[in-house]
Amino acid sequence: MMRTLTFTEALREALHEEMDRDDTIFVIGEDVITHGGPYKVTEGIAERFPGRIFETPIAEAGIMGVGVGAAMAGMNPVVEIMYMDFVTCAMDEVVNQAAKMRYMTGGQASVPMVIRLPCGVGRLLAAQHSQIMESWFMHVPGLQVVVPSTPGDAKGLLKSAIRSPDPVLFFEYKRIYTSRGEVPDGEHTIPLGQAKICREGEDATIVAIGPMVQKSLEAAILLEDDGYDVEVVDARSLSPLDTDTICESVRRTGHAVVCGEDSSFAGAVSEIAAMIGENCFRELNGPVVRVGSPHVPMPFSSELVKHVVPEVPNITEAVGRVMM
Amino acid sequence: MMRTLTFTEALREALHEEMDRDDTIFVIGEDVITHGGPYKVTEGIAERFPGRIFETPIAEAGIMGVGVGAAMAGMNPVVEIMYMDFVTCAMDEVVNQAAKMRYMTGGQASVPMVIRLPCGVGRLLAAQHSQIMESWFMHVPGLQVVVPSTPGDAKGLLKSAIRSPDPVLFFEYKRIYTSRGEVPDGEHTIPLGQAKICREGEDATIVAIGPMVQKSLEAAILLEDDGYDVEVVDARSLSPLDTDTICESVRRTGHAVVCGEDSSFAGAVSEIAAMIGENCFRELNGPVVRVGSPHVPMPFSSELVKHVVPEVPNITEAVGRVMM
Amino acid sequence: MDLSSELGKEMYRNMWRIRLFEEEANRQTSLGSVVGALHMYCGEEAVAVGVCSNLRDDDYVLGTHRSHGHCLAKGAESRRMMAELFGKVTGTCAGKGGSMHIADFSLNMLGANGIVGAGIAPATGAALASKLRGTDQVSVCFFGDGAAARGTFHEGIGLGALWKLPVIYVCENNQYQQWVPRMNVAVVDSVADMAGSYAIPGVSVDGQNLVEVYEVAGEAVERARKGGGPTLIEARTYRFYGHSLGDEEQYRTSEEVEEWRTNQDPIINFRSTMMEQGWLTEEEDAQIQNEIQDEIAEAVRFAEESPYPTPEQVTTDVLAPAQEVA
Amino acid sequence: MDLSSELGKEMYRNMWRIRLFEEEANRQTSLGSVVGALHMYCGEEAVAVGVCSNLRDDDYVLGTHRSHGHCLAKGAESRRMMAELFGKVTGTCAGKGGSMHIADFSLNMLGANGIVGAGIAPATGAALASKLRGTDQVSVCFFGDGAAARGTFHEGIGLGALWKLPVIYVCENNQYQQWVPRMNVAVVDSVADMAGSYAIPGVSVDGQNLVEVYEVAGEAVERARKGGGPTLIEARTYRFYGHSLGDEEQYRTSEEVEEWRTNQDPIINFRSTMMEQGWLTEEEDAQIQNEIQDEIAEAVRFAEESPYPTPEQVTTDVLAPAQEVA
Ligand SMILES: Cc1ncc(C[n+]2csc(CCOP(=O)(O)OP(=O)(O)O)c2C)c(N)n1
Ligand SMILES: Cc1ncc(C[n+]2csc(CCOP(=O)(O)OP(=O)(O)O)c2C)c(N)n1
Ligand SMILES: [Mg+2]
Ligand SMILES: [Mg+2]
Repeated sequence: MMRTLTFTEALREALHEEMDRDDTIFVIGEDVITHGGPYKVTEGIAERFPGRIFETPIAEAGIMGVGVGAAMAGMNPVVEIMYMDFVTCAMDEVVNQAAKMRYMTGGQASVPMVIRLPCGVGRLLAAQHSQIMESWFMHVPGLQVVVPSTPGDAKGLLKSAIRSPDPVLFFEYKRIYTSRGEVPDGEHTIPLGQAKICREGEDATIVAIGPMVQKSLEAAILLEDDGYDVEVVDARSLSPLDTDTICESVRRTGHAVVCGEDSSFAGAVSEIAAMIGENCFRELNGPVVRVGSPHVPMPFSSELVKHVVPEVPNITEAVGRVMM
Repeated sequence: MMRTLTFTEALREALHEEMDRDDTIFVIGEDVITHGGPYKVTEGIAERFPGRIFETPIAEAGIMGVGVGAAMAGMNPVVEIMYMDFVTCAMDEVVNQAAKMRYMTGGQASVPMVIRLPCGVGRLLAAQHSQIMESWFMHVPGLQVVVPSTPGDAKGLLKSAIRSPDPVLFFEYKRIYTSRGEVPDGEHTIPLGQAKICREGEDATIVAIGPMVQKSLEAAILLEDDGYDVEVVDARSLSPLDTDTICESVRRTGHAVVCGEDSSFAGAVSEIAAMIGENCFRELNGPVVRVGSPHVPMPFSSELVKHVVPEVPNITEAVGRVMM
Repeated sequence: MDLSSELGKEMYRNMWRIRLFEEEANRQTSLGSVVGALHMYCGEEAVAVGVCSNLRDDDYVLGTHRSHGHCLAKGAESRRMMAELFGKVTGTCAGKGGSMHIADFSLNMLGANGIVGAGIAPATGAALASKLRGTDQVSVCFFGDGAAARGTFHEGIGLGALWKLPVIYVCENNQYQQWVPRMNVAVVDSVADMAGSYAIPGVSVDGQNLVEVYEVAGEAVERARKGGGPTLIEARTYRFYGHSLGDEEQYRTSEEVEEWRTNQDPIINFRSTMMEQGWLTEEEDAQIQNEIQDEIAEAVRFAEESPYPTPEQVTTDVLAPAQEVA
Repeated sequence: MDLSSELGKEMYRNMWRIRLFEEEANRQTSLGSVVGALHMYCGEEAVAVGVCSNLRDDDYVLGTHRSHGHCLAKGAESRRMMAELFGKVTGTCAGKGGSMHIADFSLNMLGANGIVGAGIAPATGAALASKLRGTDQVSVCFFGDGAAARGTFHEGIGLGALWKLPVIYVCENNQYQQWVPRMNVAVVDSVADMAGSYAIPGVSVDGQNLVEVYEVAGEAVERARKGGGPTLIEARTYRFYGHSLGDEEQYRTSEEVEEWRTNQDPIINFRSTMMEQGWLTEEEDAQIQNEIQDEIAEAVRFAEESPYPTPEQVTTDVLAPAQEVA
């Protein structure tokens, strides 16, 4: 059997291997040296790659702008935003600069930058420390959006993201940093833009994002009891979106549920659902149903949070609904 | 016949009438005094309401933050962001502060702020001066998103937006500032959250946003020749979205096309299309098709721009497709 | 010193309230009753109390992620704050905010804030509101030394200075920014020195000395109230605990912490002053501490006995109830 | 003056190139060949030329919305720039960028920018790149006085100062921010005075005096190249035209403009200096102006005769072609 690592360890390994391979790669962010960042992903880099990791003051716009400039000047920055919520302090840099430089310069500029975004609920930190917002960046041409759901994918996708000549928003769900899974040793890359069929099935397709993949797999097992053989597709790459794999699956099963942890309204699941509806209408035998959070900020109280974050029963219920 | 005004004049009238009515309202933004803003919407306010209009240095985050604080302290700021693209410099203030304050404080805070956002293509100003991004703000709980398409709606919606106790992102498509239309004199408000059926029809529903409403009406006339009787719904308010009016129409016609000027991928049209697909599946006789820009930054050259912004033929083509 | 015995006792009591509230909250965290992050203010009490003791009820205060002290010093009830930390519906924010978002709008405490530097421009906006209404309310914004690097510091203070607004920018320079020593990531030692860029007064004070903070803040508040515009105050201080709970504090020595705790405790410092002035007896001191202890014990009881919010409350307070909308 | 006749002529020629390029672009706008915004640099030529004449080909430059001068001074071809303004495929950015986004990466001119203040942190990043690679390239960022109010000024310069990077921040203080006089919205007159907040040298120079700009920038570039860290240079200057075309300029008097045009024209100023030094004869002067005139006429011809981009090009350059992706 393959060795297992935590999600965090897998990311760390990817960073180390890539920094070893290519000395244009450097890391920049808050507390990335002293503490390895809040989730310790960058731990050990200062020792192994001295001078290639920059711990900054609290200045997200500055950090991101430095990343853009260094990237345009030939380097490969990996920017850590401590919590994705703080990327709101650097949106011009991401959206008007990083994303548009190649286009505005007629192809001259390349901005090979990875922006790591710890996201979603973790400890109870309420509305300003729990956001996800994948759909914001999907909506921006020139950005790539990647969401690994397993340690193996975390490693393979981060390596590909680092090698990409264009900016990548790399979403790391805080809740799964400590999850374990198989991770290949050494060179292991997963092309951006490819979804993965995690479980084959004939009756319905669940397209899932991030931690909802694992929950969908759990739901699929429960649904067996109801006699439903469900296919689970990990979207993995939200932009570019692998419409081929998703549509091929839905055409086969005739039913689709799209699950994400973020709020559904104008969320990533809406794009996927709209796309399926547009492309697979003739083959669909039921509506495309979305599963996600309600349209509310993340509350603090644990008693409220548990009614916000979607769980397995929300998925089984949705599948039941589309099969009716 | 009712008098006509331009879109700009209608906005200006709404501002004057509201400032007259309620002295907690003030205006803040760049060049709003010296020039009345780039589109002269705030022209005349400095003379008529001295001391209630603030011309600022170039500091969008500061301006927006000042708006949030003044609103929490009981005032009603109308913030002008010169081009919507620059709201990227103030996203924390909009998303983490204005939007979430009521919720985070358990209902204590009220942030009655209007954020005016001139958007879309106007003169050829390329990628950093032509964005729309309605879907970003739709996706944020606690924000309201309003998009008038006529001078009459511009007046009525701006007045309601100013009276709303919660933040409103008010999108003004630059291309239609000079368009003319009927505008009621004096008190005229349009509730937020209500779509409008602009043309009744039986064969298909076009749900349109902003300038696409007018184009949809033009398309509807052309489609008559093909024997299609098309209903046109102006979404007007994107959040809260009037799902009732939209679904009622689609259930009646059995076909839907959703049109926006922004790029479709993860755009406002995706939410509307996904929502229709989820709620009206049994009544739909064809796929819900989206019309919007391709997933590219806005280019500069007029020869490129004309292939980006969706026009009437894109709509007629889409309606043809859903009717097949 | 233009302090009275009465005011001194009040301030002394307030510092103890902050200290004991937090130590109890800390204990409740280890018991699992309080969850989420808890950024301890202990060690910095003289700043919040020294500044807020100059304020009227209708003056505005905006805080940070480390704001228990600011809220209590502005007059918030310890039991409702404790209930908030417990995630209970009786909390200041009905359990929806938690430690980083405690607010009490009835006291014009416009909220702690989870985003570093995010209160500076809003405090400027609250000051603009008073100016527009023609009241003489002032606004105070607390923020850390880390926040001074953020663009919002520059933009927010810039606007306050431009319009000569009644706002006091109080930087609590505790020499650390999360896990990083300030001077690892800053080029100027004193945040007060940055006031020059905004042509406003910048003053650095010993944040462990309540009297000094009280007096410097008093001048600033008076100037602001009289239309003299903003002041940037830097209070040099120290946090006795880690950045938040669970911090291993490998970035500083335990000797350093001990030194501050032993010789620079603002409460102990001020107790000596009070005693020297003859404003506090040993008995009074014991009584004050006992009263606060009881208050905090009662706060915990209140929090424990309070109900959680109901599932329906997940979707309220996103927007105002429909009837309020025009 | 450590200038030579040769370098003097080169700089003189470059200023004329900017002046005549823009006046022609302006004319083409009124003819309808050039569309979109055109932010005229005329009047400020000595800043771009004085600074860039100190740079090597491999040094980095980042600009603003008003960057024709910065691009030309760094060596960009006038004909490709003109083609860009015409929206033609032969333009520096294949017609995709236009006036506000002209860039020439072959010259390390990393782009004009439509967002005020957006180049400051990226210039810092380019400087970090040279430091990481161990080259001695320097970066220069131009920006207006308006940009000094933005948070990116504070954050971007703060990081450059912290890491002592080889970057020169050049503020072109032309005393207006779009349609607003600077002192209506600013509290400190001299942007150079803000350097104190970052513990770096801040120098104010007469931006209409090419020699002064050249020398002050020369010192800053040398310091940066030798590892001495950043400098903030404020060049006091003036734009002879409105903010962009169509500006009615009601915010300033025509006398003020006339005064600057007559007595503070950087090209005329420098021509006198050159003549005084005996470095330029009337004949040489006429020849230079003629050559540039021909160059610009040729640029227009090139732009006119060039094709537009094809519809297929709408969707290219969003991401790198697939084969380049790992
Ligand atoms: C914009 C932003 N960036 C980063 C953080 C994460 N963070 C929370 S507190 C903190 C350190 C703040 O330091 P300082 O301002 O000195 O306040 P202190 O904690 O020392 O009181 C950081 C980096 C944040 N909350 N907001
Ligand atoms: C972030 C941002 N806010 C506003 C604008 C609109 N705008 C374009 S140029 C300009 C004035 C810039 O003034 P300054 O920095 O002094 O440069 P100048 O035009 O005088 O050269 C403004 C407000 C913008 N492009 N970007
Ligand atoms: Mg600190
Ligand atoms: Mg200027």
